[in-house]
Amino acid sequence: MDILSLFVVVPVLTVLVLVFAKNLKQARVISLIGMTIQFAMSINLIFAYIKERTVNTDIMVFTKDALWFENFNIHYSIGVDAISVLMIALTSTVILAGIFISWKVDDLAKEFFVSLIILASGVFGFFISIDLFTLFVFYEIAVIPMYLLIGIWGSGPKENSAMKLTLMLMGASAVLSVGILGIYFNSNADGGALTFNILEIAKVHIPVAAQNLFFPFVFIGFAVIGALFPFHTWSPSGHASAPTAVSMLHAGVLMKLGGYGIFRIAMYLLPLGAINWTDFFLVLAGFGVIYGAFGAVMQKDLKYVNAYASVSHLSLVLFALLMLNKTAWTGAIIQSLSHGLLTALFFALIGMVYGRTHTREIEKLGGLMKILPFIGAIYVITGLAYLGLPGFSGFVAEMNIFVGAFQHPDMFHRIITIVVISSIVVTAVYILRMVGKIMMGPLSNTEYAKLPKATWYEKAGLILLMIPVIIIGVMPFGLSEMIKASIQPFLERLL
Amino acid sequence: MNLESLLLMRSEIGLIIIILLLIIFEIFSNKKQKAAIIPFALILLAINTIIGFFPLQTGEIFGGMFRTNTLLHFFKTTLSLGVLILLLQSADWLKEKVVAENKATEFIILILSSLLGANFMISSGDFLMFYIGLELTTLPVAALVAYEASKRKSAEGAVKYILSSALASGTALFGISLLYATTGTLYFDTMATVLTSSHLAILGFIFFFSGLAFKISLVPFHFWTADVYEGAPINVASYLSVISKGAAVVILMILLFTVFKPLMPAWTKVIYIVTIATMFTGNLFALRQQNMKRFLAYSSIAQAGFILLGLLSVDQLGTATVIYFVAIYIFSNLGAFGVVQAISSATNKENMDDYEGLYRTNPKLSLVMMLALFSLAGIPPLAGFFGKFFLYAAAASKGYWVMVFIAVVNATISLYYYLLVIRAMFLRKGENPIPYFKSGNYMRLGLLIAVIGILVIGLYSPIYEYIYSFSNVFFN
Amino acid sequence: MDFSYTILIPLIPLALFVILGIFSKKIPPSISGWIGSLGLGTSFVLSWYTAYSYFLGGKLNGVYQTFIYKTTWLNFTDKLHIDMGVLIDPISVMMLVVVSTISFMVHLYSRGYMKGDDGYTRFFSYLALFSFSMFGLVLATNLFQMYIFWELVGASSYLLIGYYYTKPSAVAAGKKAFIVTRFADLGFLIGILLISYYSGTFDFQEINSLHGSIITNWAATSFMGLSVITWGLILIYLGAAGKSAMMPFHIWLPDAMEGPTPVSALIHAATMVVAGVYLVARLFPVYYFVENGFALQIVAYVGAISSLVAAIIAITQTDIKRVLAFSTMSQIGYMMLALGVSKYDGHEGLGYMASMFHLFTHAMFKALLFLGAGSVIHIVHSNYLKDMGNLRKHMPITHITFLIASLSIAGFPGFAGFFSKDEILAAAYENNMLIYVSSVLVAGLTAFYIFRLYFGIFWGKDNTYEHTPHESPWSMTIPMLFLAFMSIAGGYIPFSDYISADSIPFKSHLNLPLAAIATSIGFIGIILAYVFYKKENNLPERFANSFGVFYKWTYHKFYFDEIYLFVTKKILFGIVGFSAAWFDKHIVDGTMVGIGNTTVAISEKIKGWQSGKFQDYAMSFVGGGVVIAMVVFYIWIN
Amino acid sequence: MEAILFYILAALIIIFAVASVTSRKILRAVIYLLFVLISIAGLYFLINYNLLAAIQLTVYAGGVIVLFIFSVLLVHHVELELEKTPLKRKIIAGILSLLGLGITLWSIFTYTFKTATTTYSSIEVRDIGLKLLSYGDGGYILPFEVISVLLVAVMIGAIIVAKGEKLKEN
Amino acid sequence: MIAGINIYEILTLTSILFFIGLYGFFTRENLITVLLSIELILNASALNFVLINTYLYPDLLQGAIFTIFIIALAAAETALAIAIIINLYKLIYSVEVKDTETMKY
Repeated sequence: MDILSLFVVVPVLTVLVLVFAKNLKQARVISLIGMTIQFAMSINLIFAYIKERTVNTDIMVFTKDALWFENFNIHYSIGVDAISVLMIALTSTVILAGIFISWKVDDLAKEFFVSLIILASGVFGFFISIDLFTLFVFYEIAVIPMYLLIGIWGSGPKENSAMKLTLMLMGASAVLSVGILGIYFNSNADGGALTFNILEIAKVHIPVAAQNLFFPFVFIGFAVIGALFPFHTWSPSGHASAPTAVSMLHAGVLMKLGGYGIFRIAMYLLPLGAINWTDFFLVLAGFGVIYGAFGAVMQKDLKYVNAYASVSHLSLVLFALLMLNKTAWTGAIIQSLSHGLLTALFFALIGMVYGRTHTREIEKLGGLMKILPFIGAIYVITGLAYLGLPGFSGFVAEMNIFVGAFQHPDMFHRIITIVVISSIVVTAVYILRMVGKIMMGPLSNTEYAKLPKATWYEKAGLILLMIPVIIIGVMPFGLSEMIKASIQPFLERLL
Repeated sequence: MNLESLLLMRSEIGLIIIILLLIIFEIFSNKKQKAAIIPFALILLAINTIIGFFPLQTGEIFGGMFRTNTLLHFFKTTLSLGVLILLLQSADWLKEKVVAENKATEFIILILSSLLGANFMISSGDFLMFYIGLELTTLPVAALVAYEASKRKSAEGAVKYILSSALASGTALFGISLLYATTGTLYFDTMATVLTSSHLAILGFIFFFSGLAFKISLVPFHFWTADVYEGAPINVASYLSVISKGAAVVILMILLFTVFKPLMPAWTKVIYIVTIATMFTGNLFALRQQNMKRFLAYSSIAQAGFILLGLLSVDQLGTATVIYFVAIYIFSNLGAFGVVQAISSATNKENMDDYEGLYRTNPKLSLVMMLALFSLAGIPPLAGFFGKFFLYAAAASKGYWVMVFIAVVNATISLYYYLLVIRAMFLRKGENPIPYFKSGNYMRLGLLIAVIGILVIGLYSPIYEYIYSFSNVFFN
Repeated sequence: MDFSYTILIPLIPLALFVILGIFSKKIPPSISGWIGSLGLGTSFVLSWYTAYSYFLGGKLNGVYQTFIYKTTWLNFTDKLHIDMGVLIDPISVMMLVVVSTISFMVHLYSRGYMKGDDGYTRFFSYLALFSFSMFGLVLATNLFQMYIFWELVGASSYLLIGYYYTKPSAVAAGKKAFIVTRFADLGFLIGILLISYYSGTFDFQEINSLHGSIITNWAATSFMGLSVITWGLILIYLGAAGKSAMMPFHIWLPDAMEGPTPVSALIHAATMVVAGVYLVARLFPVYYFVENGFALQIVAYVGAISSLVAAIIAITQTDIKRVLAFSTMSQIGYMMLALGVSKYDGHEGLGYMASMFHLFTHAMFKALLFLGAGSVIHIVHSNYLKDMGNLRKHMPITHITFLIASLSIAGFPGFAGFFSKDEILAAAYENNMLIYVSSVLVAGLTAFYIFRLYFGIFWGKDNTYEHTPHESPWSMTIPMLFLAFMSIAGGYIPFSDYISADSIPFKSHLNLPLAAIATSIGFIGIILAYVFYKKENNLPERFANSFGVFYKWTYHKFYFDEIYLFVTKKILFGIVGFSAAWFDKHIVDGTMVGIGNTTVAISEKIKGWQSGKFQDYAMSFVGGGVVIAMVVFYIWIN
Repeated sequence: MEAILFYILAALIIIFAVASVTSRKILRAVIYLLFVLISIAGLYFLINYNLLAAIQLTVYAGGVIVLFIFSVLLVHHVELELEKTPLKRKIIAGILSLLGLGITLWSIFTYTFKTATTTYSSIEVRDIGLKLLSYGDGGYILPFEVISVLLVAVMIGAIIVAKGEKLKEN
Repeated sequence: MIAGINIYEILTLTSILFFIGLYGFFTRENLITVLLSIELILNASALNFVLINTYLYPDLLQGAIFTIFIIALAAAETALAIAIIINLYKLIYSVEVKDTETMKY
């Protein structure tokens, strides 16, 4: 078994073992073991990748290829570059933290973990695929368990949220499938066979008309999950209704699929389409950044705040991707990682607060720092990291994006960049408002004085997520060089 | 023509033998022995199905009235397997309800006759055989729809079915006569060579097409579907939606690709219009349904719309994809109907509301239902996904992008109502959920085969490759 | 010479922060205070040593050399990258001394002041964080490094202001400080982007050496009548103004006094708030050479106006820390205007030198004022002047040191403030009469309000106190004594020997006529204060009434807060935010939900098609066929 | 002569057909249908296809119509008039039928038929019989066999349906 | 061949018959009368086959023989339909179309 396929196999095996779990405890332990292995593998993968990179200069390394559907030339092709490796590491981190955070799920716990891990297997598969078809398959596998996860274990208007989320995402993926077919049927433009293989298609000169036609399909297909305005509305209600671990995984990982897909497919395979369409989508993405930030300011529910914040931050990823230059793209990828970790942290924290106080309304909470010092401290740190304080991953990401975007020779791009940058102030406003209201100030409810402190598994989850945030923030050099090296071939397509 | 060449009709002859054996059994058995009819019939059919999996050469007999090839044979075997699953799923119902009324053997005979008709229909080499096959497929089912003689809905459904289908076959017949007028032949092969595009031919085609479209439940020829499904016993509805429709789709495809190839510019437009209407109407009506049978009826209408996408690409790819999708559709729909059947025969409940909280009491049934519905909705890694994606690909390969786009929009709408069922079963707890019950072994086996089909047909690519390998039969 | 060891100066506090932060619950307060002070003590010694060795041996051919030690931290593009490192030149060394001195004193002082507080260790870890960030800012080799530490000082300031986090006002103040400065930093960031876009570098040395042809090139690309680079500088100045509480970003500073008093002394008087001045000084050549120093003029005027307004407001405030806060603002305005009126070469760069000089002396006496005020507050448990009075006997050391500091800030001859202020006035006099006049006026006002404070606290009415007031412990008074010493001795340092705009030492001397004017104005202020506040009387009230509306406006700080509140709360978040939220919920989400609902509604609407009558079905059957036939024929015919 | 006969038969067919679908007396409708069927048999005679005419008369007139009459008598009182169809429905149905007829006739008349040059005088029963039992080209044994299966199946079906019990719920 | 009558007249007659059948199907309010209309439709087709065979393609008897099968099938269909209608009658004592509208929407 090769090093990459294991990332799909291990979750699947975990699920199979889970099916035979007899009780809650076994289910937890099995999931934990499975995902710990996954985590260890992903750390190993990073080092293996760095080692491999020194001898291998292909775009993708660790590639494996097996024919699947011969007539459509569909292969099970896998391979990774730095970006996928990092995304895999992010995913395994978040899912492991998610397992920790979900320790207390007791209603249909087995099913919960099964769904969660199926979702994860989809995400892992997505990141290792270099075949459009398998990639799409994994993408849908990753999306659909959300319905059950939100619908069964969620809170609030969970049924509607789950429905809205699933329909919008699956609708988008339906649009995406048109785009993928469009690419596929133009992949023989230079002669040769039709293919789904990304690397193969990248060598082909797809006609400009086809690129212009299918770029929006692919872009919108992915951008919906990346919370592009105005298709972001599934996100706030979906996140608000989802159980903690699901919000973490969804905002932390699943939404990254959008940016990743745009980068990997829309930009790479349809470069001319990308160039022709950027202005239009840039306005949407840029607007989304500001709009999401203002949306977050006005929310009363903690999860909604974070959901809108995610809209804002992920629009920033899209915005950066549309800038079509190396620095901005590096920023987009670091932002994906950073936002993944931070938003997972936030959702975990919100979940912990909610689990104790049974409310997420900002107005009803207050002064929890005194009662829950660990959670409070992490909350403040996360908040500061989220608003882009240096020393944390968010800063590195945002600065890459801003500097990169500002290097664009076109005046319009620079002006829109300036507008987008101003979102950092609004971000500060809602983050500080949230932190200030719920953690600081006097205790809002005397009953809260008896709230239990953070448990070992909660601490484990939080620390697990916090460590990479700081590592990226303090030592970004190696990371960004690694990413840049992988971006290079993608960038060359645009020149 | 020698006797050996009769072996080309292997599956049909097998069916006739089974029917005869059953009639003999029915005549010479006493009341006690009657219960043995079910395993007896199942074993016979299973043997016939298994034999069917052995390959068969291509050929024509009876002066070209009957013809067969690998593709047809494969499809007939699939239909046979479908009927086997269907009978497995019906076994409990038969034992509890029908054997008591002393109508079990007849039930099986009628189903098998209809299957025989379907086989003849798709193997037919001229319009006469086609027409007789069509009638043989239809008429026994009409009797079956009325099978629950004590239920008004059943009788009402039967009336609607027989009258509507008589109209449809009459219209088709009129269409055939017009085609006959323009070409002077009823043989497919000959007609394909002499048919030329003219208003009369096109009108004849449209009349003829509407008769087949009736069987496939294409909009606007579909209205009987929901009412009949609702009235009919569940397994009969299942039969209608799976076997009868599947056979009709395949013969339609064959005719379009061979006989009506000269009319292609016209019939692609017809298909285009009908596809759009079918997908939208099926989906829009399915949204509101509470009765599971009606629900599945509309769902199967919408599915039929997707199948038509494959017809737009008149080539090997399209053929293979349509056959593939129909096979997947058979398994998925049988899974869904099987669960409805199981619940209905255990509790007499058929409404979506009744399914609330089903997962907590009957997890396995719910899972089967979920897999079946997700397969219908086209969610990977279930077979339906592959089927649908390849259908899109087939349409896209000929540049029908608008069509593909409409199809994906509809796929999303359809996901909505499939999720409604999932919602009832999984998300809701229900005030008085259906209590746990144990289905019979036949039912379990039937569902198991369906689930295996749903899981394997998609992921295991050699199946598609296999179908593809013989899908060029119409294009040499 | 090798100054690479200076990297230790920020790293020691960083280590302290990490240790104290992570183990804040484990380390007992008695130890953590010592650890903190010891660590900062090391930095303090290192800084003074650096200053000593640099100013004695850092010259080459009479020019102070710049020493840079750096490593790449993050690559943006081929040209643009963030370096981390230290830059040793006269002003950074001077700042090192200021920061380490004040920080060390505040650490020592806090050991006494914070005794018994819950978060004692946490407090010291925050202080360490702040010191680290401030050192990093001071030593920054490039714009982006400075921006990074700029943000970090902002964050540590936020944490320290909100140190008493159960107090809503403290939380609000922290938030306000952070957001206002962040808004200003937005300008800084965009400025950096603009400048780096045109110059292709973040590096201070490169940017500053770019005068001449390249600057002219920049100047060519204009935007709204000004060259892009001027815009960049103005934007950067926005950041500086935010941190240094210049108009109109000053509103956070008074509120920041919610933090513990040592914090106010450290951050909001001596170090962080002068970062803006330091930033402008850092980029001084660019400011000066681009478009004839247009941006620099803005610096000057903003400084002058801020200085005047703050001084006026300071007169009416009753919270002693707020008075000091406005005083800080006013003094920083001084520094800014000094920079603004400065020129580049030799003696013409007097303003530059004066600004730095004043920065240095001001740090000492203002920190001392705050520590004194802290000492008083510590005893009185109130910030308000009305709760104080006649404390001189109870707290002799505090009294004396406070008096020294007051004299220094009032520009009393012989004290440190006298010398530095004189240089500023001289520089202003030479370049801009208007600014000079306002500066002189400010000098008088300064003397008045500071002595109002002094008399109000230590003389005046005899309040009854809950506890008998007593002198603060040695841990607090020793730093005060040291700073008092510096508040006098600082003035005798020959600053122009060390610091100048072009790094070439020059000789400066007291401008006696100007000094005389300023001193006499200062005397008038002191005497007025004496008359008003030495004994309790109703003069101030009558005086205030005679000013009427103007007094009210001043008392309410010219309603700046209210205007801001209106703009942000009402307009930005009320109107924009609310409508965005409404738009999102009703229009965007409404559309998406609407699509779903429409589909369901259509479904409901057309259900009648399925009428249940099979003849209707038949009609649709035949009708469908006919329609299809007609459509196909129609298409065919056309 | 033949033409006149044809016109008469055609007129009869159409008139009785219309009468059959409009008559409000159900038994009369059946009888009108019988006339239609007989007239059609007449047409078969006219082209010398006597066998078919005979089948038409025996199967239809003899079998189906009798079946109809029995069933009518079983379910209906003879004198009872049928319910009136709403006018709206009639109009819509009429328009639809006319439209369909129009388009059909239009298609027919725009098509040029190549009328056969050869002709046969009569269709022998023997020819038909041979064809029906032949399994070679142009033989009809297969449909003949299949239709027998069909008849068996339909018979079984009809019996099963007819032997159903009475409605329990009512 | 009928002397003096051309194929168009024939086809006109059968088409009219066919659509009269359809009209009847649409409008009759009684199930049995609906069934009568179906007989008209089937007969129209049967006539078509025979006459087209006679007029246009007399060398092969395809249409003529087809008609025999049509008549057989029509009889079978009618029988089954009547059985089903009678079954309905046994349940609800009505053969009116309007009584077969319980299942809808």
